[in-house]
Amino acid sequence: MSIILCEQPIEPWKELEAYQKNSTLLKGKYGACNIFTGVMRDFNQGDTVESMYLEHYPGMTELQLKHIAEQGMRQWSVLDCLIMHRVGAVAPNDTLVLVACWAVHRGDAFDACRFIMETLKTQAPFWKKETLATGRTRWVEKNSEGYQ
Amino acid sequence: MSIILCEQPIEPWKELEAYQKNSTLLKGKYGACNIFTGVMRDFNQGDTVESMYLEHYPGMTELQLKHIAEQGMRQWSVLDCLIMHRVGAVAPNDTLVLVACWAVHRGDAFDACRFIMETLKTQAPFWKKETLATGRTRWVEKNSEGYQ
Amino acid sequence: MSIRVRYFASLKETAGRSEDRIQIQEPLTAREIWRLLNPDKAAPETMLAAINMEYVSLDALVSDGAELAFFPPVTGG
Amino acid sequence: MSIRVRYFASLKETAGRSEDRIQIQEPLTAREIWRLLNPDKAAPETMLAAINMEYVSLDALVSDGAELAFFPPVTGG
Repeated sequence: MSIILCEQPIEPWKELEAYQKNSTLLKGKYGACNIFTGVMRDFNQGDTVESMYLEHYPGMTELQLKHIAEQGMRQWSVLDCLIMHRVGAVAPNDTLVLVACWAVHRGDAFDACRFIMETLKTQAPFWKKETLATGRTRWVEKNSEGYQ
Repeated sequence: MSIILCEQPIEPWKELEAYQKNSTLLKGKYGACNIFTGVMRDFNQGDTVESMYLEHYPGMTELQLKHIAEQGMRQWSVLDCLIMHRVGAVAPNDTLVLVACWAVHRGDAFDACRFIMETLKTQAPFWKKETLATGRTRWVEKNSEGYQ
Repeated sequence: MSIRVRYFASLKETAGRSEDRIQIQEPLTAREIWRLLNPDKAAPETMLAAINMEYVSLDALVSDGAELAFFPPVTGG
Repeated sequence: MSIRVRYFASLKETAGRSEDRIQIQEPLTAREIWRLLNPDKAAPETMLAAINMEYVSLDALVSDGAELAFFPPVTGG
């Protein structure tokens, strides 16, 4: 299991390739991998967003992500799990988060990845501050329920 | 939307990187991507599996995958969808299937990807024939429910 | 009426061939065509059929020029 | 008792500072400490608290040497 906070852009496909290649745990043993990537859009709540700052709580953020990953891996049969999350200044089209779960069977990979992602959204201490095209800045007050 | 049958090994991360880069549809517009990869294990039903052959029904396989992708994209708000599936001779650790769904919101990406994957498992005409370590061959008779 | 019949995966082995071409005088169902072509082999209970690459019930009538296919439950992914 | 108090995101702006260090004579709850340090600012209804980087209720007692944090609902991912 690996939890990584990144100040530099995340290249999700390169990271996944490297992680899978280096994992001795996985070779021949897993049958399913489910991956989620969350990406910064250039619009939110009807406004054009120019850039964003992702604040976090160093120490607590890593600790809470670890709790979440462990809970997901305990609740389903997950062989390995990778969580990467961007911090600091980000721009539209940047990957903000990557969650990957490897399992023997697909149900566990799907369920664990979704659980980790939903729980991260409500529990991991990150806060988004948007800079709009108008120059105005605002804190995002609440994460969406996932469908709108 | 893209549906691809591959006789050669699938490199899922390279494919995803290229697909996302080339999609004019996606840039800045999507907030979520959910991806599933199914990989050949070196064991099944208690036996060591040496290799496998994936038979399909040329024409019908592509048509049914298209139906499934369209149904998933209609049922949820999906911006783009990629399905790749291996055919022919495969070896353990090979990627057999890749399903990726891009959406504005995460719920749609997760739901559509899982729907497409589950439906593909029961509807897309592919058949697995395993060659065991003992040299014996056997048809896989039924896909698992996803958890065992 | 001319019909192309195809067999896939384990049903290709059951039938001992991958395809038939038959002429019939009147419309028959998929199940009747299996019986006609494989009189000594009961259709497996789980057998699936497609006409022109779309799934159909075994009781569907097969029309002239159609491609009929028989196969076992699918196991892709 | 010595306690480090930290503020994050919009609450850092509400408080007008990112951290306090206080000495208290007897155990207080997280909510009482907010009131003590920010007497003219009502705690937002949605405010969250953590002691030593674990989530706690605002009614949790803060012990000596603890790091107490206040922050708004999280919006990562």
